Amino acid sequence: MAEITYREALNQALREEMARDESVFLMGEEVAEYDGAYKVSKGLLAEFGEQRVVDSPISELGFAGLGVGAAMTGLRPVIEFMTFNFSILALDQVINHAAKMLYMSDGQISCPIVFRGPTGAALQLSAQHSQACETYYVHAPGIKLVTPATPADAKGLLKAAIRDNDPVAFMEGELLYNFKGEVPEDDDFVIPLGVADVKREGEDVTVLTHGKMVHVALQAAQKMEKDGIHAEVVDLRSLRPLDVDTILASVRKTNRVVYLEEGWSYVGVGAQIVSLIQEEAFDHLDAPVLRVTQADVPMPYAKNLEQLAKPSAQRVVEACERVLYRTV
Amino acid sequence: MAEITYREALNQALREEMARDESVFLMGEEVAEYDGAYKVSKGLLAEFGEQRVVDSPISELGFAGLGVGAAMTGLRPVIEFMTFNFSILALDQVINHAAKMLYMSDGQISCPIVFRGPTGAALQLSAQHSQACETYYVHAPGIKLVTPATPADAKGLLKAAIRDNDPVAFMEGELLYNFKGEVPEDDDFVIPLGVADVKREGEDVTVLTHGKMVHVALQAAQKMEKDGIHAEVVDLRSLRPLDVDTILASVRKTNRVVYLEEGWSYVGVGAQIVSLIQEEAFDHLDAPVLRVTQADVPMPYAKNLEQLAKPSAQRVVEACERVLYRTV
Amino acid sequence: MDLHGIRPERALELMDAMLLYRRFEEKAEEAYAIGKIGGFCHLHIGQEAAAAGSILPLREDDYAISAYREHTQALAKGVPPRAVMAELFGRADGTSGGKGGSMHIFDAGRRFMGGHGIVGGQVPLAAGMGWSIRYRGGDQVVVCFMGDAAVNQGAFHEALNMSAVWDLPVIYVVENNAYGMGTAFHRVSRTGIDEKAAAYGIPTRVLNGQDVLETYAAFEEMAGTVRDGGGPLFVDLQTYRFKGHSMSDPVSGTYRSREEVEGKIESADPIRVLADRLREAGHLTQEALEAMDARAREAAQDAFDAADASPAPDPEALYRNVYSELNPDGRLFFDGLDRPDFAR
Amino acid sequence: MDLHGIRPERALELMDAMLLYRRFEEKAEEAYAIGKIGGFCHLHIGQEAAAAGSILPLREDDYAISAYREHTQALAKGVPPRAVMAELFGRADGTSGGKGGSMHIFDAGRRFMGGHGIVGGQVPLAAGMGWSIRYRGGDQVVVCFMGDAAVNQGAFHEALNMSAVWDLPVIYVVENNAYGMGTAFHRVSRTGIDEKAAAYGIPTRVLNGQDVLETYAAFEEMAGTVRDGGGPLFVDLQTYRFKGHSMSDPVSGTYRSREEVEGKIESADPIRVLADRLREAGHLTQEALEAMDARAREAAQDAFDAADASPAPDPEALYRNVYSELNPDGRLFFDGLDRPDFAR
Ligand SMILES: Cc1ncc(C[n+]2csc(CCOP(=O)(O)OP(=O)(O)O)c2C)c(N)n1
Ligand SMILES: Cc1ncc(C[n+]2csc(CCOP(=O)(O)OP(=O)(O)O)c2C)c(N)n1
Ligand SMILES: [Mg+2]
Ligand SMILES: [Mg+2]
Repeated sequence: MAEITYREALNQALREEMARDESVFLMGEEVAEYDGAYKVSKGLLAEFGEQRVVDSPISELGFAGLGVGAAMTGLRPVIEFMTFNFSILALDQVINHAAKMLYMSDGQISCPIVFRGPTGAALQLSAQHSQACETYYVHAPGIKLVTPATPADAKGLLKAAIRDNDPVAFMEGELLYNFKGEVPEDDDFVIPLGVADVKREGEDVTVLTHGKMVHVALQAAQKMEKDGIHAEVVDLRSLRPLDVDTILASVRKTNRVVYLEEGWSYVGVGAQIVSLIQEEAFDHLDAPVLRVTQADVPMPYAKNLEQLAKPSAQRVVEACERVLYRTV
Repeated sequence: MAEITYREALNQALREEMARDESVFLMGEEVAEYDGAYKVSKGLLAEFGEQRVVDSPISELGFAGLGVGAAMTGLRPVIEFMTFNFSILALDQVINHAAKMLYMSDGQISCPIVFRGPTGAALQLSAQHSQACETYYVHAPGIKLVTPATPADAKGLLKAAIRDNDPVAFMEGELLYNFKGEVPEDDDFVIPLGVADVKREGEDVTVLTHGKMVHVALQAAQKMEKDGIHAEVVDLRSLRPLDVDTILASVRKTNRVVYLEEGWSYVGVGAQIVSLIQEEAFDHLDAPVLRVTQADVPMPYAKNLEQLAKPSAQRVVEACERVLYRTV
Repeated sequence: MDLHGIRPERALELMDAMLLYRRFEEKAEEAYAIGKIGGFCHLHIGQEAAAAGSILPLREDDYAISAYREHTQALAKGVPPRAVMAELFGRADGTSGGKGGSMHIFDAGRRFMGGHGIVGGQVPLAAGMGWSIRYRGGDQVVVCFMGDAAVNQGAFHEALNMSAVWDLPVIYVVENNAYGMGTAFHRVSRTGIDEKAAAYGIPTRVLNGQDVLETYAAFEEMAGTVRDGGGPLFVDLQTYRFKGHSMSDPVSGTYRSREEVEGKIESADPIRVLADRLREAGHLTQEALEAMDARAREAAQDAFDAADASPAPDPEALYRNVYSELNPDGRLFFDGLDRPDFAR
Repeated sequence: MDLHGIRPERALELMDAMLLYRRFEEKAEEAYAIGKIGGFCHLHIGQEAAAAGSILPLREDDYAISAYREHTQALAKGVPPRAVMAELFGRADGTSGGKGGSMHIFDAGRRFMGGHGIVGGQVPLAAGMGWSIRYRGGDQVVVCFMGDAAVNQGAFHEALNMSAVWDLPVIYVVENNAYGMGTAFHRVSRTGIDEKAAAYGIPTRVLNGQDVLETYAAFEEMAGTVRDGGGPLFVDLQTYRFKGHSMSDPVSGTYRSREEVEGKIESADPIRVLADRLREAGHLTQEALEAMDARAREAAQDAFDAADASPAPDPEALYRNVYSELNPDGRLFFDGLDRPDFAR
């Protein structure tokens, strides 16, 4: 095990998979000469050359579609969106083309493509640059969605995503890139899609979450520990496929659940998970499942407003207290 | 009251609002010379001229954005998408521009624009032409979403949408255009956004739904009537703003709920409504809220497969029986 | 008598092909009228030379990709008429087992890559196929078809720019039939199709798409240039649609007059154009032509019969091929419906 | 000594303007370094002539709209430096009360229409503003700014095509600084910016954007043409960015050498270019220039001080202006959070 950053973990995964499989290439804005807007692809141009590490024009719809066409003909493109905010422009190629190709051709043409980049808010990037895009990518069947929270998950899941034969949206976080953690050095360290990870065990209440909010959930769990509340933190890691068994096991154990996510509430991922839990574990719920999400507003620029808009450990604690009927 | 089709009701609403307000214009593919792909704009070119009824090139992103720019400068565009399937191409202008403009400018610039057209499946149009798009339009705050099911609702809600000062997505249905119903002749017949309509009263179970599925729900209710089950059918009519009071009132009355929608389940509108109900009426639920949705697959072309994929009255009945614990 | 340097035997094969396309589409029209085909159905009648002249010069390992008006292009790429017709019928023996329908004909083995319903959506896909060829150092060519209205889609411009920047081996072909549904092209553009690739420095050719010999000769030459690393090309292939936009649209109306359509059918039917040329050149007799046509009608009827005899897809197919594998660890489907075991 | 026919007094006003922009941006740079400004901050240093020369010829009721590198363009349209700086600081007195920030400066009253962060996204918006003008029979002009990289966005092409078809009164200006972030334009296009409007038949002009007099004279003339119903125009306004792409990016690196940047600053600083011209023409002394610059520095400092003194936005502002009115009948917000009464 070595301690490396989330950025380095992604970089290792890309390097290893590109070395392992000639058909893997990376394309996106600034990924080559600039080493990536967030330096995730650092050194890859030098190692693999401009045929396999490719700076694209600012044409999200076009290069996403080019990637789909390349995947349809046997390559394994990794398409980097500088951030997923811009990928809304490419959504037609993702949903109407990549996700439906296998089905429309009844199995003749698969699309082994990864769309990756940061999703959600960083710091004071305002309304058009702070959007959590999970909902747009997970509603339609035919695509998978992965949201790693730690360096180890980032590496293991990206390698799995690249080896997967279906389109995979792989959502990172600007605020995670410098986050450090232990990562196995093994070249074949792969984490299968669809396996959640209990990041912290507890019996009083379950905090379900994904992506960078995992760390907020862990902070909240620590705070609660002081008041003798033992919170379990379940990181879904992949939203489709979804590890329903692990979710339900935790619900049956704690009987009280809070869903924490970075994005908006209306048809957010949390809404789906709540719907699933109440359908499949109705009798195990001692309280309604509460959700902690972004305030239902476009992200404001001002620091104080942005803080109010973002989910916080404090709000998670309050939600947990409510489902525990501890609030005064 | 006159009995007219849903198509005629929309046509009347457009005609009346264009006559009432010079700043209203209609733009989209085939809306002028061709009278609209589905003839919704029949006769409007002749009546209002090519300045106000405008055939656009096939440039969804471009003409949606042009509409937003026109709305930013005081006009009230009605942008027709031939179907919402194609509007995925325009989503960036809807979500990142129209929906955020008022907030980013802190109230200086509003966007009174309507995006309208059919959503969801018709008959055997296959994967790329059968998508229900509610989720993509309702996740982000800053936009409203309306889904009329009857001619009266179509007219009253379209007039309200055109008069609204915010962006409104107005989703119709190809299979609804020929549907007939009574519509008030009153020139100022406006149905406020955010008011649900109990389309049928009942006390045993509540079927919540929106858009063309209202008619499937009513069929299901009739079937159940024969078995002595009195189902209440609540048509949400507008998904944002949402008439939470009417939803909760019905839940408190029947204690058993099924959400029926045309589209996919994962982060479908139903997921959000379920999440809201269990949060705000937890103690009033005698059973989990079940959902009846499209099968979780891209829409297949073959008639038999398409039928299997679409929600049916029979599946609604089965879901109701399950929440009533009547299943054997 | 010049046949654009094309051997008479080859010219006769082009006639065979166009007759098949014509009779096949007429059968589809018939089948649609009696409800055997549903949904949207866009016929290629009048544009047969555009399909035969552009695809028959290609190699088997070259790719073709198109929009939703693609039945005859699939036939041209070698997809059996029975399989195409069965797909239109939504039957198990169709190219996509009935899941795709008229707008989504695929035959990966014959490198017919669809069959796409979003106007302009196939253009970036074609660029990606060209990318794969270049990536592997292959010498195949991609021919990408689109309608005239597709040039107003941003996807078209983004894809052409990248194709030029990276020298992708793709021939972009606009089947310029002058209308997008009911909209005449000149109403939605100030310039001609032939100017639409100028901003990318892609060489452009204007061809009479009703003259299959001119089209064939040009594509044979262009495919060679692209194969030799010449980079992308752009073609304004001028043609005309003899039928309505789709089976549910009128042949003529406010947007084009009956006279205009009849005049075109009179003067520019690609089959008549070729027949006259071959007759003058003494390569074709009326009897021979009728014999060829009879064979085409038989093939179309055979496709109809085979499609009609093909079963509806197995209900279990509903959940097949949404994903390549069913995930062992997590749940993929969330509709709460009972599913065949394989899809649990 | 020719000043492109511009009166010396006007030329001096242009100098005043450019000095203000330069000093304002330097202040912003300073403020960012000490954490008073957060997020992304894209400076216009080196491109001042592009702002002054294109916007100062406009009328008050003309519109300007831009991307995220728009601080100085807002100043040029008359937005007070204090309000722009306060917005960069995210304060209550900012143009958007602190909600927009550096990338989203709006001043509806002065017809500065933003401030947009999605590359190319503002181009269709500008077409829509031109549409409004034409719809009402007005004689205003819209000037739409974008960077060179924006021409590779589909939105650009769709919008220019519609502008040509409908004769919209818009001047599309590409501030061609040769790079999109770290990507040289020639690496993502085979042709020059000046060829990007060819497919739409929109007249195109190439201008030296470092020469404010040439730019001003050209825009004065172009605004007149467009005002008189001449339809849209396209401008390749050649300029250069002296700083990094944003405050978080390096000034030079693999994508451009320090020598290149220093050479440009030497040879093509728009302020020096104008100063030399005015000195040669005898309209400006060193003392006068220094006095003008002192005033510019004061104005920038004043903007900084005012912004710094401005309070953070009221927390209640969080839910304001998400929607124009709070719906009386239904719920608009679904985050389950407590909200100030006005937003319940
Ligand atoms: C993005 C998108 N917008 C609208 C449509 C609806 N539509 C289908 S075909 C068509 C006209 C296309 O005309 P053209 O490209 O000239 O092809 P042709 O039908 O003439 O072969 C339209 C508007 C669509 N399928 N996709
Ligand atoms: C659609 C989209 N893709 C990517 C980005 C990220 N991005 C911001 S600015 C920029 C470069 C733009 O360069 P250019 O258009 O030349 O403008 P300049 O910065 O040179 O003024 C990129 C890639 C974005 N904001 N929007
Ligand atoms: Mg056409
Ligand atoms: Mg630039």
